[in-house]
Amino acid sequence: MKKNIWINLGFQAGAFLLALLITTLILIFAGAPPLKAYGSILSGAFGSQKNLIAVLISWSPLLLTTAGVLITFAAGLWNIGIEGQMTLGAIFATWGLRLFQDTNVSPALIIAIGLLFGMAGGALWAALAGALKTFGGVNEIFGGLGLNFVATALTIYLVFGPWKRPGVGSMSGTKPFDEKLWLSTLPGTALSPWGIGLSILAVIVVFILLRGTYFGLKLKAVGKNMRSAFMLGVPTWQYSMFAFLLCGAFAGLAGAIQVEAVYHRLLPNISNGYGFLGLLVAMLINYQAIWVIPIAFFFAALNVGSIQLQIVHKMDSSFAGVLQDLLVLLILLGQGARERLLKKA
Amino acid sequence: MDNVILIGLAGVLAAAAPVLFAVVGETITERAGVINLSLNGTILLSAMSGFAAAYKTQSLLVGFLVGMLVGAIVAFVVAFGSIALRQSQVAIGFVLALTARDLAYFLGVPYMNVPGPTLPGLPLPLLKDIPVLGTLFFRQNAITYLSFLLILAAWIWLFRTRPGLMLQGVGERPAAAFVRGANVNRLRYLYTIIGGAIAGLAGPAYTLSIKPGWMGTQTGLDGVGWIALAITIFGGWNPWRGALGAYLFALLQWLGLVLQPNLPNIPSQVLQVAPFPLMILTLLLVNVGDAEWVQRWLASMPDKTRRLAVKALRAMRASPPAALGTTFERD
Amino acid sequence: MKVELRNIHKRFGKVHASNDIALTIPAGTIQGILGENGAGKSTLMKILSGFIQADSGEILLDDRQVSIKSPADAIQLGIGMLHQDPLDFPPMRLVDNFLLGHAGGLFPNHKEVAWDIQKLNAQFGFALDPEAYVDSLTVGERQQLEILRLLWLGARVLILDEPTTGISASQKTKLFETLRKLAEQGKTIIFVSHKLEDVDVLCHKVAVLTAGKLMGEMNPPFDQKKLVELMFGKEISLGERYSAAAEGATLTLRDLAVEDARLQLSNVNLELRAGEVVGLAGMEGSGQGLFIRACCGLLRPVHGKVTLNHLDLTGKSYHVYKQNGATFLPASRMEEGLVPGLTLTEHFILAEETQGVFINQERGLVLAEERIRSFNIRGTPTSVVESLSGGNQQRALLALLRTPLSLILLEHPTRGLDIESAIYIWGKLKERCKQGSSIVFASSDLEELLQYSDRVIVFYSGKSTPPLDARSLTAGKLGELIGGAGWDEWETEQSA
Amino acid sequence: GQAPAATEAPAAAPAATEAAPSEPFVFGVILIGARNDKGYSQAHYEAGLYVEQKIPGAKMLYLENVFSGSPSYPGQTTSQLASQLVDQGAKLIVFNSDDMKDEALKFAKENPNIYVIGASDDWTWKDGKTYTPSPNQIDIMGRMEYGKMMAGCAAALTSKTGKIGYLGPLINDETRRLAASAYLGAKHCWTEMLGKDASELQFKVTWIGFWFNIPGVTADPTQVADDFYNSGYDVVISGIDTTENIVEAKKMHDAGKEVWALPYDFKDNCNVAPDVCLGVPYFNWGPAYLATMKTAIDGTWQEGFQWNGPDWADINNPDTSAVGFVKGDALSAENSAKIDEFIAKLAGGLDLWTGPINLQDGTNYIADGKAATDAEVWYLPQLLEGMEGQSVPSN
Ligand SMILES: Nc1ncnc2c1ncn2[C@@H]1O[C@H](COP(=O)(O)OP(=O)(O)OP(=O)(O)O)[C@@H](O)[C@H]1O
Ligand SMILES: Nc1ncnc2c1ncn2[C@@H]1O[C@H](COP(=O)(O)OP(=O)(O)OP(=O)(O)O)[C@@H](O)[C@H]1O
Ligand SMILES: [Mg+2]
Ligand SMILES: [Mg+2]
Repeated sequence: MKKNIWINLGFQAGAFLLALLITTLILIFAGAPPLKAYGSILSGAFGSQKNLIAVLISWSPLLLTTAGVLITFAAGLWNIGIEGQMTLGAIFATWGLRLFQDTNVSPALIIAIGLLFGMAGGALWAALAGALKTFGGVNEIFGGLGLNFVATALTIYLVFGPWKRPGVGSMSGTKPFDEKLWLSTLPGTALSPWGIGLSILAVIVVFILLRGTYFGLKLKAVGKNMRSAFMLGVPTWQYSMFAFLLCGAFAGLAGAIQVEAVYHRLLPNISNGYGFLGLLVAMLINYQAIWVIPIAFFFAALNVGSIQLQIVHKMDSSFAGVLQDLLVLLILLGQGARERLLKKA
Repeated sequence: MDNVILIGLAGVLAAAAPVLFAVVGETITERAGVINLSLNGTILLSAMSGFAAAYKTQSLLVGFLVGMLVGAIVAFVVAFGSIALRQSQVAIGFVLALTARDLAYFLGVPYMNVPGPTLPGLPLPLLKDIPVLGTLFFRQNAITYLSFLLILAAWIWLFRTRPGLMLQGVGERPAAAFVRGANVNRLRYLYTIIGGAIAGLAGPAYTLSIKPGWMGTQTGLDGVGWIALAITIFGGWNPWRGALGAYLFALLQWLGLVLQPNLPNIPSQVLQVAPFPLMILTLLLVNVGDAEWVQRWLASMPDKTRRLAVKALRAMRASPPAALGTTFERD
Repeated sequence: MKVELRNIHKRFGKVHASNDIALTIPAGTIQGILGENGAGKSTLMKILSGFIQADSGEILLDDRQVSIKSPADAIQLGIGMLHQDPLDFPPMRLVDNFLLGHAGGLFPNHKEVAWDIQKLNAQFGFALDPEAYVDSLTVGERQQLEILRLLWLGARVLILDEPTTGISASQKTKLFETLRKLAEQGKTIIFVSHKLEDVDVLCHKVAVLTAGKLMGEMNPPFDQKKLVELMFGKEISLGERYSAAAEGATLTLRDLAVEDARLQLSNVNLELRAGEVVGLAGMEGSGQGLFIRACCGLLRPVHGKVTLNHLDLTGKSYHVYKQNGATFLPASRMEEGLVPGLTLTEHFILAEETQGVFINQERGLVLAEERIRSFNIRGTPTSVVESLSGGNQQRALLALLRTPLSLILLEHPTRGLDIESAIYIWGKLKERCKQGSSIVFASSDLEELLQYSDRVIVFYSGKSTPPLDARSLTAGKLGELIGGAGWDEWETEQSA
Repeated sequence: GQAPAATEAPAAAPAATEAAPSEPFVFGVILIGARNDKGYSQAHYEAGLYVEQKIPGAKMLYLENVFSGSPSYPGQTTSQLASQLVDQGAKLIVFNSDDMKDEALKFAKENPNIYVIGASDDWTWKDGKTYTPSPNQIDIMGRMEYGKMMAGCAAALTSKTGKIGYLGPLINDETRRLAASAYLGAKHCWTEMLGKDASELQFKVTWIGFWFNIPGVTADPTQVADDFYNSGYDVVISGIDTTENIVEAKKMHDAGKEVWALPYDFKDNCNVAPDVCLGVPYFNWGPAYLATMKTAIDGTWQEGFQWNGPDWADINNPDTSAVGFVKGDALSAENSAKIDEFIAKLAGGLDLWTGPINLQDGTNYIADGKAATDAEVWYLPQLLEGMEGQSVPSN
């Protein structure tokens, strides 16, 4: 048993190094000095307090989306629709704020309402994908993808249509909300302690749910074999629906936080790839909730740090994506290789 | 005026060609029991590298070949990861979809907005003068003709030939194919790679023909692959139905812009997104027959209506290859 | 063709599945292979048919040494294997099933093949429609299809692994006829089974495997007792046949009518007494499936009434039935019974009542160990179910049953299990009856039906007999009914 | 009334840490597209290069593809990106698109000692609808209306069918007024120079829904262009950042069709396909950037809004003209002369934004004989009477 753990770590490290190696080759191929490049990623992420804060800002929604997909993964579901769910969260949050901004409801309350609306919105969109899956037999991957497109179009429609700012409808989004409706952030930054707090809380909740609860076990049963789980008395469709709802609510919360703390308005593509990134993180950590916090942080750091690549080395900053993707890919393949070896042995 | 419509429809046929490559390629792959979810990345990467190659060599042929090569390589990783290393096909495919996409954007920078070669039109003598059909089908370019042929070829191969029969078998019940002498996993490698190569044609078909040139994130191809995957299901793993789906999709998008002036209050984005709800709806119709509540609901119907409803649902349903997404091990 | 195996060895990790097997089968012989579960029968056959390869050993055909690396090689050499669950392609037409894997030009000629099928049909008196789809056939017919296909491909050695499970008596007789005919043509038949009586009537020669070793061979007349001793190393006897049926109905069905896409079943009536065992006879897909699923809410009746413990549960869902003490163990253990990837412990926790939010791991472990012991399952609390053997999976499934239960529904409770395991399982079930549970089980094994049921309902293409007293039934009579003969009395009764 | 350059009344310059001319002046440019997009962003990028070359020691930093949801910057707000540039020493940040207007304002507010240029924004415009004081910000726009008028004119002069297509991005005030200007130019040359009847001129706008194609979200500009050409519109004017219209025109041309195109944004865009290019209206941000940055360096910075017109002496003068128009090879000599004539008229004070001008719904927008104010032009609420196509995304 102990031996396996070491073999495990060995393979993880190996995959990581291999990923680094490949990306280094790519860097060389793209004509950038690798060491300098990695250096500037580091300094870009941790060089200044401002950058560190930027990292934390993109950490928070990533925590939420990852936590969300861990639930759906446990239920054996590929919730690719999470991007759309996050978008709907943003839309609903905006809606909530718009509903009350001109009333004399206390700002704090409005903000809270916004967050709840966001969760509701995400859950609703997830429920759609879930209903299509559980009652319509439509594979959640394709239901979700379709709904992602619809969500994007819906945002653009709202931004240029019903919710367009006075005069100019602009890609820049809806008219920013009054400062009093901003989720309180650390002075001079877009970092909201609330956002971080809620995100970490979400991760903890998921961790506990999947660890030692009946809910978690039944969810796993549903995920691994729905028929059998049903015969064992688990209300299967309710469970997968619930998984969708929970994931959607988390994604929606992430969207709402983007609106209330980061952008202070609704803008197109507000989900910004966090959903897919969450799926990546979940795969990278092999669906083990315990690793969400550090790995999500690592990914966030890569996002922020790699911007320096373009500024300093005039290199397209999609490099961060390349690095993250390759990392996950190789970890997956590494797992496969490990299992094979252990089987042979 | 109807001539205008005809030309427009001919344009639709051309515009659908790349998606069609992707759909047929994926159909073949999935028939072998493998899901290649990486299409979106495959298309972007093959689009970029195909264009880059054609630009460097000034040879269209090289461009398309490189596109196919890229598609084949990505597909190989899917096959290797899922067959040799037994990892989830969906997981590998999804990660590859992102990897290939980001690689395309990252490596494509030097080729952005440089003028490259584009595929010339190729009206077929005589044929092109057939009244309606000529305008529709025979004033296209080589790659569009290829897309027409591909539908036919894929269909014949799948449903009329011995190897095609075995291909179906491998995706339907690998163990049975195995005892009938098939080397299941080798075939799965083979067809995954072939399917990937065909899908790899989609990229160059865009950057060398339909939407010439590489413009990085503005090339406007991000998403096509996901659409193609959905159409594959809509097509019920049959090249004909798949092609129909691809054409339907292109048609709807075309209508979206043609009708724009007549629908002053509907934003163009809404018209453009229309195919997706429709797609979801069709997937629903195709699958809903198996749903439990439908069965219960049917059971509660009077006999005659029930018989009819059941027939209707069965007619629509398209069931995937039984072994889709599973691994096969002898023993 | 003469088949000769010389010191064949095959290991799966620790398990020595084939241990120095040496066996010679002259042409034209029907060779029986007996052995308990896990004895190594399938392994040996898989080796001969190229499905897997031996670690060491030689195979000779007509005294020529051959190397069989794949089923393709086997077919080339004229060896064809008929697997327990026929390996065909349900959604395809018969012709395509025939063609699939048949070497030849790019474009096959369907007409020719259809014609060949008809000829073979005639030769063996089968009635297979080349244009029909395989999923419209019964297991028996699918076996016939496979046999024809293998012969068509030129098989001269025919291996059958437990072919008599899941087919009707009449189909069985038909099968045996065919095999004899083939033997007369000089073909070599290898017949794997648990069922002594089958071997008894069919085989010219029997070999017994135990724990991967060839324990001995025997020629007719076969001494059943000795065979059993060879197989199990001890005597085995069916326990006394007894009934635990008491007064008071648990389940009652009134004018029940259910149907699915393929079949309708109508005006079924049953009054099931506490502790009673009712067996459901009939070929696969004759209606038992519908019946049993209608008894537990998995199928909503289109007409009629289902009451469980005097509660009208008509149209309620399976879970409602479950809460009222009914439970159903389907035939497909891994698909509809156990959850691959979860451990035995996790299964037992799932099966028990949920208590609170958090799982008490210790209690789960204790529970698991206790159940594993009392059902002597070969496995540990942490072993995942897919790593268990067929029989042990079946034991685990039974170990999941809660107490008390008023109704237990089972499909093929002992399919694929050897006599010893089967007796063990029925022991456990009868205990339940003593505790007042009623049992309804579907089986294709006449012996089992007659041995353990108090009453039997026979199904034939959507028709069903009223419950018949098992004691008044004989295997012969039962076989007829399953085959569709002798139904007149109820025909009239029903129309009246 | 189109005063050549309307610089607003001075406002207090920020208490900025004066960048002593000795140390090199570093400025950052945030581009919505790619620096080599043959379009809007490249024009800004080259303006940056222009400044680098004009101010000794000036250094440009830049970030490309900064649009919301860009895969290049998962989860980065534009103002975060801007501060990354500041970390690299940038004293001034250019936000090059309307998409970034809020982020620009936010950033200016959060970084009072960094100068901000908001290209195509109107925050600091006193007559603007959304005037917001922002001392360290200057908003700059070029009067592309003129360029579009010239494009429209060239189209009208050349079109054989009298059907002109306009490939529009998304619908907002800017895109409306530019499409409208193109129409006004076309109508003028159609009626005044060719003496034809305005009713015979068809001018149709099709919006794709964004500045470039996003599958499943926007209409495909390639399809739009094709559809124009296939349905008899023989000239297509581009209003989007990418070059589909001219690329498709080339295809059609090679297939023997008589069609033309006018690309947008970037002066060399005719090179994509000279033999179908009638000309290209383009921005020349260099001069304005240079002037503004100089004020940042010597501390004479003044908040305000600039809407810079062409240098009528030479509209293509790289050092003086904010917008220009390069004639394309496909333009016949005769029409080329006519264009020059038209430009001369404009230089001479011809104002096509003079009433009567009716909106698409028929209501009068600019009274007869009255000249539109800048605000009226900037905030054009609808397309104009005589133009076909959507005016507003929704009501
Ligand atoms: N794919 C597999 N991977 C690992 N072990 C396996 C696999 N298949 C079978 N086994 C092992 O072989 C045994 C199951 O073989 P099989 O299903 O033939 O059971 P059996 O030998 O018939 O015994 P039983 O009497 O319980 O049916 C189990 O002990 C299991 O550990
Ligand atoms: N795939 C496998 N992996 C590991 N062990 C296996 C595998 N298949 C069989 N075995 C082992 O080999 C032994 C023989 O299995 P085999 O299936 O041949 O028994 P059998 O006689 O066919 O049993 P049954 O009567 O249940 O079919 C089993 O006990 C099992 O432990
Ligand atoms: Mg066996
Ligand atoms: Mg077994």
